[in-house]
Amino acid sequence: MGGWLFDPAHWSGTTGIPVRLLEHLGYTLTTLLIAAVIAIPLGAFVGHTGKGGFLVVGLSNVLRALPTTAVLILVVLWAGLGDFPVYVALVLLAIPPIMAGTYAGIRAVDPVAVDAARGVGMREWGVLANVEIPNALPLIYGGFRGAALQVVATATIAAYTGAGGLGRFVFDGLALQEFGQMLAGAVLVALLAVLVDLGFAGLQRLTVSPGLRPVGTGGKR
Amino acid sequence: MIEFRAVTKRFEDGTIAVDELDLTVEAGTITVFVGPSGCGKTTSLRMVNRMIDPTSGTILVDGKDVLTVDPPTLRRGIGYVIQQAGLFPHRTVLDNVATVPLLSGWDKRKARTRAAELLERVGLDPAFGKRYPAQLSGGQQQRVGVARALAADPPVLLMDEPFSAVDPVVREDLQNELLRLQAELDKTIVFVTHDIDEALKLGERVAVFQTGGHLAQYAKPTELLAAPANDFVASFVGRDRGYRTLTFLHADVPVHPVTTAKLGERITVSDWTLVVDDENRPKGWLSGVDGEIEVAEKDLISGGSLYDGSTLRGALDAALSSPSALGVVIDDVGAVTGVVRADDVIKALAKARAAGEVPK
Amino acid sequence: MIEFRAVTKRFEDGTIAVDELDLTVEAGTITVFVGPSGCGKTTSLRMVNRMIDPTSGTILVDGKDVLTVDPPTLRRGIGYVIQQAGLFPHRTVLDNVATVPLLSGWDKRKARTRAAELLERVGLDPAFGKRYPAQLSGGQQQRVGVARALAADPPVLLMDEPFSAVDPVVREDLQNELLRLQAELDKTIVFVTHDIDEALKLGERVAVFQTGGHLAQYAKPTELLAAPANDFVASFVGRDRGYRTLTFLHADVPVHPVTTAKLGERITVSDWTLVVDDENRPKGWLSGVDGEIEVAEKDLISGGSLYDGSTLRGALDAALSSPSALGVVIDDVGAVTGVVRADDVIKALAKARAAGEVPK
Amino acid sequence: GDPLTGGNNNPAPTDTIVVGSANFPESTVLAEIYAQALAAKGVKVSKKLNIGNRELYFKGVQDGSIDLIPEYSGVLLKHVNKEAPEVGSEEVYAALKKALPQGLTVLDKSAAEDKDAVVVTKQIAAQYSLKSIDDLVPYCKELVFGGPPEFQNRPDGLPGLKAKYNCEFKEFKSLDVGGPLTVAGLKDNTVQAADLFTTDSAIKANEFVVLEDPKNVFAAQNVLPLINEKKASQQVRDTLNAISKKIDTKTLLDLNQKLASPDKPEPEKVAKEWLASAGI
Amino acid sequence: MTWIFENWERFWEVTEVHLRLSVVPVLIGFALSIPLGWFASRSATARAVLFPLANVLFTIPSIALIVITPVLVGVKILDEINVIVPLTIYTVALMVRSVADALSAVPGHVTAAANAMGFRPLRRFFVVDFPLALPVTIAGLRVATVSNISMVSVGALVGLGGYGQLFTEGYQTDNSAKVFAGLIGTVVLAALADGLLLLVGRALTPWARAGR
Ligand SMILES: Nc1ncnc2c1ncn2[C@@H]1O[C@H](COP(=O)(O)OP(=O)(O)OP(=O)(O)O)[C@@H](O)[C@H]1O
Ligand SMILES: Nc1ncnc2c1ncn2[C@@H]1O[C@H](COP(=O)(O)OP(=O)(O)OP(=O)(O)O)[C@@H](O)[C@H]1O
Ligand SMILES: [Mg+2]
Ligand SMILES: [Mg+2]
Repeated sequence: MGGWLFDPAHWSGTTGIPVRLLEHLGYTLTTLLIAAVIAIPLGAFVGHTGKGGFLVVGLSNVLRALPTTAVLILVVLWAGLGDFPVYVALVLLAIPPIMAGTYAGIRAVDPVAVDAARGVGMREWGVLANVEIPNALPLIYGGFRGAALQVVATATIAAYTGAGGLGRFVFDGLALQEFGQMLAGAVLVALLAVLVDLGFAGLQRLTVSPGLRPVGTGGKR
Repeated sequence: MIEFRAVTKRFEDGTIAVDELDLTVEAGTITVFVGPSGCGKTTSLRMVNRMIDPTSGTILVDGKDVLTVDPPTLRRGIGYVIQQAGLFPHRTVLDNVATVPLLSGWDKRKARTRAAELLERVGLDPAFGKRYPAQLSGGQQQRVGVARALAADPPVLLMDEPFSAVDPVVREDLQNELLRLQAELDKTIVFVTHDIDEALKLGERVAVFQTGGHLAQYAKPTELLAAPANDFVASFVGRDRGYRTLTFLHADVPVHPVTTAKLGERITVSDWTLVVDDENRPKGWLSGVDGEIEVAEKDLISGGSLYDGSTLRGALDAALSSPSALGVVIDDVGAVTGVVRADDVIKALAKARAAGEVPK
Repeated sequence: MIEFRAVTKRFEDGTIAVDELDLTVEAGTITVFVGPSGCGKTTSLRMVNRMIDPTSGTILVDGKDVLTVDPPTLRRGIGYVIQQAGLFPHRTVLDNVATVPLLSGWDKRKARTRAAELLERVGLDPAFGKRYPAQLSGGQQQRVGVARALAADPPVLLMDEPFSAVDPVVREDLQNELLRLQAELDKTIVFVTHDIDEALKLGERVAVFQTGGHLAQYAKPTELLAAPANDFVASFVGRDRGYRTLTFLHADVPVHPVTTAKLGERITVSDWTLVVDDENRPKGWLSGVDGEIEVAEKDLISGGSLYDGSTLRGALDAALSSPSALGVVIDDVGAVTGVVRADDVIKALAKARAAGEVPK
Repeated sequence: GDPLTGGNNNPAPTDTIVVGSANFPESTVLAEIYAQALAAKGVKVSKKLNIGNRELYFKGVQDGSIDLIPEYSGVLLKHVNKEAPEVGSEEVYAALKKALPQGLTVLDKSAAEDKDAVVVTKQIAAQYSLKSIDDLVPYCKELVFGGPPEFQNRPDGLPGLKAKYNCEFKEFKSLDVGGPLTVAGLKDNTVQAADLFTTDSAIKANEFVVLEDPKNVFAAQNVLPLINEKKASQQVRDTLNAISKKIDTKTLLDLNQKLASPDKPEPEKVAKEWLASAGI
Repeated sequence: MTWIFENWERFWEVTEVHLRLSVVPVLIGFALSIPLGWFASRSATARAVLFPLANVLFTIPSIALIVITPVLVGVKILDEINVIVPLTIYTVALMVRSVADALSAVPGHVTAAANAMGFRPLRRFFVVDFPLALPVTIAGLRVATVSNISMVSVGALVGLGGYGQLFTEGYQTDNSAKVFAGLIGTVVLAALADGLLLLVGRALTPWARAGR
């Protein structure tokens, strides 16, 4: 594996490691963005109103049960090649953890704080935006980072339909029985996953209020 | 002024939390709702700022039916302090306090200045402003809660068991501060508690609720103590009613002279002698002995609370707790001015009664 | 008997929670540890059953150094009641109570029979046995906690703020039941609270802890009230010390005759007259009027607590709360036997003091 | 190194024949035909179909996971011996019999041929006037080629095209084994030339042009059964040889067309119908 | 849907394989994650090692893991172990956290009460900690089971995939009905397994619904 990975020939050109890495990162970030745009408002709405919790849990379980390969194949068969099927499959994969995290996060906000928010005269939107979401952020990030890990790992299947990304190495390695290449692909994926997670951890640190850190890191008591 | 007119709240599950409540809270006073758990205090309170809407009846705040006002607007004009403070964990203390002014469209700087001012007013160092709620003790959080409710300077303040989460010592501090604040600010305050002592201490008028959402009695503390409307109120107000009544009486008690001595002096004590220090502050009693002695620390009998001239209760307790049966009276700086006797207190009480100061 | 000998506990972070504690808890008594938050009460308690091991010093339970006993074995012989009851949420009430007997190898049926018996003993309907803890009120949970601790009939019982989570009314019930139980069972009980009233009510001896893990005073309640060892204890024991002292005095107070009348009678009242019903139970006072009147309900002045002959405190309060300044004395069935006067109580106190019943 | 050679080579002998197939429909239907014919003769059969590519299933045959699988003589020979120079049908067959590892053998070859082939669309063929791979050579550098990932390394893949025609494509796109992806790639011009099987019904359906292979990069590809010798009883041999006699290239085309027909019949059913029609 | 009825036998056959390939890893993974989770709930060091490790394991693409497994385990290329081992690894990676969180969430006053009554550690674990951790653990198990059922299909890439076989075949023959059949099979199986676990969880935790 080391041999394959550190062979300079694999580090350049349109099929080199840097290009594949960027493609993979591209799939991942785009997927997460789309999934977040769908799942956070949905989870937040259901969490805020407290209605349809059953729906969220049910929906995310069904989505979790969807085999990504099957979704991918179906969409390919239906809509043809390209990035679209990949995004459909990956977005469906990313939605459940983000939605569940958001929902759980909002539900877990101290009801007294929410009550206080209404009590000081915030409107429902204000309660959601100024109190519930900021307080739910740690759990939202939890779901989001879980989704990110899964998407990074699964974006590999883009290669199954001939698209790029690090999965290329894995699939080509598999087809060619070149285990060096395949392992290198897997390791790069895992590495990318760790980096992406670190990135989001940094973002989380920047955007989550210090008041919500586990007691002991922030202050006394 | 807040008026409840035949207000009833029945929850969806059929619980009647408040039953035909008729009650008027006078402007500029503290009114306390007290009663056992589940008697509908919180529900009554929350109907005022429409956190809950009544099933029937009308609530007027300053003559205006609350149901005609859009809830968020209504709430911005009514301070609300929740049990356990209910601070926003993700905002600094300063931002917590600045919430309502910001909501009402103040600019950020002004809101923060106001918030800092309020922190001081509730007895918190402005340095606390930068902390997050989790970094404060329970008592400090309560203070922030009060500051937040005061921020927009609302004429009406609703306080739901605001001091229940803290220990008795801190609690007493907070109560005293509330009284001090109210003396300055003159708000219309509705205060909920299940602690009758707190109710009697803070309330100009006290509404005692009975389980099932009935108002059992609405009266001044002294009236509650002297003439409970029914057995429920009597038992809720508790034992020591007579003694507690003394809290509300400031009648004069004659102050008798007392023999004092200083440490190291040689004296002949025939009766109880109060030993004082150089500033004339009490150090202990010497009981009668034979012959001349030198006043020594080791012979002192300590004990006895001191009476600072405030209420009859203090006077009686000073007398009762003193080994000499003479309650030591002190002035502002703690110097002895004389002694009071228990029977004088009892006479003062009788006089106050005769003068109608104690109801019936 | 539990002995603390120079026991110190210093936590890893350097906090000294208990500092050179020397104290002996007599067998068969209730000893209360009281003090402000963080003063080391819980730590002291938990060292007895080795939930925490001391840094230095020795703790003996019935003469045996606890450090020589394997902790689980030691603990099975010591009942422990925690704040919030600490019940197992996943087990029925009955199984909760049966836990320790089962652990000690009793067979299931016997353990359950015992558990059912204990539920009754702590005042719970055996039907509660099938419920889960979440289905009980706070007060009921506390009772289950006590039952569970008693299940293996341990000679020693440790109770850490067991009643702090319930409201004052239920709390008083639980306290009375504990006293009743103790009268039957005669355990060695260490009881932790931060409520001085609870401490004075329950403790045969009270240990007042001061922040920093110092034992400030260890004495009987009357001694604490009469002679606080230092300013800290004095302020912690609080105001009304003199009045509270009366709780512990049962000295005789002269009972004076009182003029009584019945409803509907025609009488001439010159002074305060006590109106009674057919069973001679007090209904209210009539104050002096001119000429003959018919005794009517509407003229009655109610109020005043009743004195059942128990403590001087009751006698004084009855007198103080009575509109006539005469405290009504009743017998077991509630019939009037006479009246007491406040000044008699004060004389009784002086007499008790002279007789040395009130320390110093 | 290649970790799969470390696999277990001692299959527990049982009398059941495990029939495998590669992961494309023609292989599956052929495997079904073998399996059903054997079963009809009372041989115990179990199926592990759609395993994957040769690189994968060949290991399965070696380690005894499967006993029988339809194969193609030329590619199989190249798989076991990269350097094998043989191209003619008979030579390949003879060389193959010799080159197979111990314990494995192939039975009689059929007349049916299904080769890999370089295929282009009609438009590309017209644009560059392509008839054979030779015509393609000048344009290789401008074109993108699509095929299964393993095509990059197979002797009868890109290396062969380079060695024999000196054709190196601008880019290679990993697609599938002559499946819908490759077809789609050609159609939407993602790739201009691709590796398809000559019997693929998509060629006709989409009017693709199969380029001739004068230099025989793609060796003769007679369909034949690859089998574990231990399982190759006389009865089994006879049955399979009888089948091979009946299969020709036309048969493959028919089978593929049937599989691709709009009602998507199961390979199992297609196999059954063929066996019935062939009278086996 | 009609595909399922027309090819019932085939469908049932892949269903069996799919079920076996998903249930076995869940059971083994669950059993392994209990001691690991317990360890993580007790020791910060164990947490610091196990959690990141679980994360990394989880990010290894499943096909890669499935293909590498025979090398590491040394079994036949078409052996079901090749799917079972990687899925077990994923299950453990998912469940360690759940179990650790569930155990850490047992209220401190309850465990303190148990200690005070004289429970020894092992007994306390089985009688108090683990039962109380069940609701959260089962929630985690449900996610792990559903994920597993959905992931088994990837095994089709090496010829072992239950419904995954239908995906490959359907794809090869441009037959969406077949892919759809596999999809429905997967979702139904997942829903059934999820529902079953929900019911088992309810049966095992009667107290959880006893709240007022
Ligand atoms: N949303 C609700 N739905 C149904 N019943 C409710 C609801 N809120 C409160 N109740 C019931 O209404 C009654 C009064 O409740 P409320 O909270 O006003 O009591 P409270 O006097 O404030 O008691 P506490 O001292 O315990 O706070 C109780 O019996 C309570 O259970
Ligand atoms: N495990 C620990 N590590 C470090 N410090 C501790 C620990 N447990 C308790 N302490 C500290 O020891 C001191 C005494 O604690 P302890 O719990 O005995 O107080 P307490 O008197 O029971 O207070 P409370 O009334 O609040 O229960 C406190 O300052 C507390 O913060
Ligand atoms: Mg309330
Ligand atoms: Mg404590």
